[in-house]
Amino acid sequence: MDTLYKTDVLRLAAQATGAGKLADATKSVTVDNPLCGDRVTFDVHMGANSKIVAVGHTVKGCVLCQASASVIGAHAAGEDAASLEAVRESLKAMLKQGAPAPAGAWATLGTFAPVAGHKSRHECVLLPFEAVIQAAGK
Amino acid sequence: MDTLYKTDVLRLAAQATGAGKLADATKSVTVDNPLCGDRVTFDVHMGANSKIVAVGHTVKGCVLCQASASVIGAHAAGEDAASLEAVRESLKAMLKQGAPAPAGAWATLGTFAPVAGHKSRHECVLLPFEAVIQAAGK
Amino acid sequence: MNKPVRVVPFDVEAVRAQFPILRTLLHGKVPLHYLDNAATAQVPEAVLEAVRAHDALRRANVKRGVHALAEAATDAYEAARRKVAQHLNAREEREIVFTSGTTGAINLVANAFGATLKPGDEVVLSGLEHHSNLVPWQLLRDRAGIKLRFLGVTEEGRIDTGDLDELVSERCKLIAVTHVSNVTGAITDVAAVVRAARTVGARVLLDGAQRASHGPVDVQALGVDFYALSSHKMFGPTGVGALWGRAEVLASLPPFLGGGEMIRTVTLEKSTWADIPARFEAGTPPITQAVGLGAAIDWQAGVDTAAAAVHTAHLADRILDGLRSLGGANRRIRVIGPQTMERRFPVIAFAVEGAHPHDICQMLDGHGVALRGGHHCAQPFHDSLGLAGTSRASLALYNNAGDVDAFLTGLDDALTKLT
Amino acid sequence: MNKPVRVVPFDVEAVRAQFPILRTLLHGKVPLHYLDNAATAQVPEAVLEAVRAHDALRRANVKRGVHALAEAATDAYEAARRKVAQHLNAREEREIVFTSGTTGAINLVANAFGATLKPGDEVVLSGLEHHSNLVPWQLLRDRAGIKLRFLGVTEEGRIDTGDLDELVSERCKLIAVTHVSNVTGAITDVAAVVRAARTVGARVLLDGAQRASHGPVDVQALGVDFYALSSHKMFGPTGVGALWGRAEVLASLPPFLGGGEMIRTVTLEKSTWADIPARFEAGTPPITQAVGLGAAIDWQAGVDTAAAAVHTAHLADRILDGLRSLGGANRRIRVIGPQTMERRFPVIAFAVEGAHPHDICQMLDGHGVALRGGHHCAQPFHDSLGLAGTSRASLALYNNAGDVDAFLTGLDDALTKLT
Ligand SMILES: Cc1ncc(COP(=O)(O)O)c(C=O)c1O
Ligand SMILES: Cc1ncc(COP(=O)(O)O)c(C=O)c1O
Repeated sequence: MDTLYKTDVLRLAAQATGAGKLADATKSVTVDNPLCGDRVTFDVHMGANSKIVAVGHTVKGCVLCQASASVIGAHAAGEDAASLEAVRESLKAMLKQGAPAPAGAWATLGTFAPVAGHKSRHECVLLPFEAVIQAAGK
Repeated sequence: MDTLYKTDVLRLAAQATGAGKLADATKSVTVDNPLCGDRVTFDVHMGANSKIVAVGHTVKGCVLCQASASVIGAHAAGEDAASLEAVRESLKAMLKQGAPAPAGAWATLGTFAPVAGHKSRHECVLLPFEAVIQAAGK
Repeated sequence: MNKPVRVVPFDVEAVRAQFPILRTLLHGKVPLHYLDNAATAQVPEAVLEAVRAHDALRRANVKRGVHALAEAATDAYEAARRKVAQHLNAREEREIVFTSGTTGAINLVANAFGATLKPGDEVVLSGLEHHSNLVPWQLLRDRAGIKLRFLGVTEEGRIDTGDLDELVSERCKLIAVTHVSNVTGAITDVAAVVRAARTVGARVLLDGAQRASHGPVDVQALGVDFYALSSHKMFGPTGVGALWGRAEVLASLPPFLGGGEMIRTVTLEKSTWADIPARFEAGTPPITQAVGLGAAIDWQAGVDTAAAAVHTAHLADRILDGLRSLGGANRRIRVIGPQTMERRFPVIAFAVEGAHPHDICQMLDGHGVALRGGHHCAQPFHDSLGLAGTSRASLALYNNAGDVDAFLTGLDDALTKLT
Repeated sequence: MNKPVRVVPFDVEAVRAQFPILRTLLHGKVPLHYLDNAATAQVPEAVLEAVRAHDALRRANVKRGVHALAEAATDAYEAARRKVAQHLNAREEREIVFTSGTTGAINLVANAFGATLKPGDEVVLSGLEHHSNLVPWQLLRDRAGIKLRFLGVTEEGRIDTGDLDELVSERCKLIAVTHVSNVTGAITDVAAVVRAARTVGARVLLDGAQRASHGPVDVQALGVDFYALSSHKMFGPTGVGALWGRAEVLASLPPFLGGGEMIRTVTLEKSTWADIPARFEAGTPPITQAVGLGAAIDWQAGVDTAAAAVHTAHLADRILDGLRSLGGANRRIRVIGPQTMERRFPVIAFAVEGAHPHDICQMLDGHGVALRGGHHCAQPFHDSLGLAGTSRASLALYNNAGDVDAFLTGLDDALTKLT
């Protein structure tokens, strides 16, 4: 439905914050969605205390996947694997149980609220988180 | 339906003409109906010109099968494999295409006309013919 | 099943009213008395309507589509999986694989689990099995060089669990037996089977075809590894059934059928497999039928199955009594299996000396009574009884006293003519 | 399919009126434009009613019962077999085996015919196959040590029969290819395939999933040995399909699945097999669904399928034209497969540079248009095109100009937003 593609989502995807390879990546992880063949790569540069300094992503995927990666590109710096996992869980809760959008820095994820009604697309939003969390992990 | 079991059929089965083993059999053939486990054995004593002199039958089967064997017991003498095959074909035509019952000596087979409406039972009537034809053949 | 103690009035007429076919007049005049429920059960209006509504309103292929109908169809299909999981008390939904029926489910295990067996490994069955839980294992034996061993059957028509100690060796990898016999109605002592299997690390498969129409099953409490059922025997559509498998066991097996939707990636050279349950659901599944099965489970959940069990056990008692009184000095009637309703379901097979099962069934059909005659796909068991076939009356919760009366009256009439 | 020359007015609105789902309002407001027919077709009232009536009036298990319902159900089931035989112009009814669908049918051949192959034997497929006609052969290869060889795909998206001479050797025992591609709609040059197979004595299997909804098929004229189809793609129920096999070939094969009704005799030690088709129909078959498939064939026989083909070809032409005009300088649209409606069916897959198929499909869903996006279970073919997926519009005879307009308008809107 068109409500999935509100201007916000399209803009996030178009902005593509953090898109591109990271020259000084400490780790890079590629994740596939077997259902649609989408593929997301996250390069991360990890700093002290296992916190992210910078990310770069390459997305072969749909607008939802691109927009999700773009949100991560904008807000990942300063997070670690555990805090990103917490963000992903609240995003999941929003999609699967209709929980409110995450608060604070990650409030932009509320843009994806209409995806809740489309189970077949949940994975599109979650895939980039999978990639960045794996990249930020040990 | 009860019409299958008109008194005639029950009487034919009870008469069991030709039932029993034939002491001087020239050939004996046993045929199974895999669908219901029924089994018919025909012993035949063949005479000159490959004509039947006498038959004996052992039937482990339903009333229809017994009655059919009984009819054969009463009329097989003097027939050969080919003439019995012709009788079987006209019996089949009666059952499957609603053709009239065989004429002449075999007219008793008309008793089975109501079986036509019950495909699952056609084989019960035909099985004894299968056995006697095989026994009368080379 | 033990007769529950509580006495709830079971409104059988209210149940009957929900089954359009029970209003049929056979041969244009005789009311239908359907006592062939072990072969297939009838379908209530709620299921007929769910099937129609799905195809008329939500029809689409499932799993990959993003359009509204595809999402609705996928939701309905997965909701049906949830209902089967609940009916069986499965731990997880992904433990439910939709199949074409019990036969499809057992063949799946015989092939996927079978592929993990080595020559000389043993599978233990029983002499009471339906061909569907025998022939797939014979085919596996011939393919893979495994050995089959058979538990005996007691005088009472139960699987003889006394044979377990002797037959279940370290080579045994699986015990596959029926939960409830389709000939004797006897309930297998599953606890004994599971105990024996656990001592040697073998898996247990239960053929639940005859059990799943009699209320919920608890696969976790049973402690087994696989459970197979057919929708058409539990008031649902034909064309669908289910295999329940313990998640870790299912997940360890290779696929059986190949096709769409069971893959992760495909190249011309090599494919990799989807997670369970998709790995075992190649191709377009029986979508509408699964939805219908879900509706049948919902329908069954709305019935007091404990009260229904009391009701059908009473009817079955009357049948057993009636057979005893019809079987007099010159009419020898032999009831196969347990002679009372203790630990059994209302499936009653009997043999009458001198009367062929097909004649009995055909004559009863004239009275509107639908019975089944033959070996009921349990030829080895019938052979062991020295019988080619039996006549079988099997009850469902919509049967009533009128059905039993028609059966007994009809049988009396038939035997008068036949013996 | 070549466009037939005669110009018959095809009353599409009269056809549409028979499909309740086409009156659906999606999201409570948008009319449905169903262009996902290659995934599954919709069901006319006549089929919905046949399915309901069977379960409400004639429901029983088939084959062995002698009571009136069992006879009626068996008659209905066998009548359905006759209808499938007629639809395919099979020589004999016993050449039709009911299966769970195309996937079930191909797996049957891969196992039963597969069991007759020896290590080193070859099966020739193509790079255009649906996973259902690829993965079963990969599984057979891994099991039996046979070799798979692949016909290429032409620029136009057709199976390259020019490869036949090189690929079909004396070791080839079977060529298994699609009759009509579910991605490009292209019709395979079956005559060339059969010719090549005959020179080496190989069998030919056609995957007819996409063909059987477009009017009768003549397997005798095609000269093949096996033909597989799915009911749900030809306006019938899910959960059933059919395998046609030349009688002498089918009769020479061992069984695949084991269970009830496929046997002649069973002992604990050994079983013997029933004649065809029963040998391949283990367990309770999809009875009601087969009856529904029969009703769908009857329904299709009542439609002027030649006129329908002209009608859908015109609509498809408009789609092809529309895609060409929507694809301008900065919107690169690539139609996969033949660029005209010559020798193809109305299945049109396309890729838009910079727009993901799922976004396109989802946006079109907002316009009520049901498309499908992804690799359509033909991942190797998509890989060969360098695409992860395409969007696919596929037509059935009930589609009309309004559907095409909604599709083109919606696509224009989607591409404006997405590219
Ligand atoms: C060409 C082709 N082959 C095989 C199949 C598999 O059919 P089913 O999923 O009905 O078994 C399909 C449909 O998905 C198809 O389009
Ligand atoms: C005990 C038992 N097992 C297996 C089956 C096979 O079930 P289906 O024919 O539905 O596959 C049946 C029913 O016929 C049965 O009664």
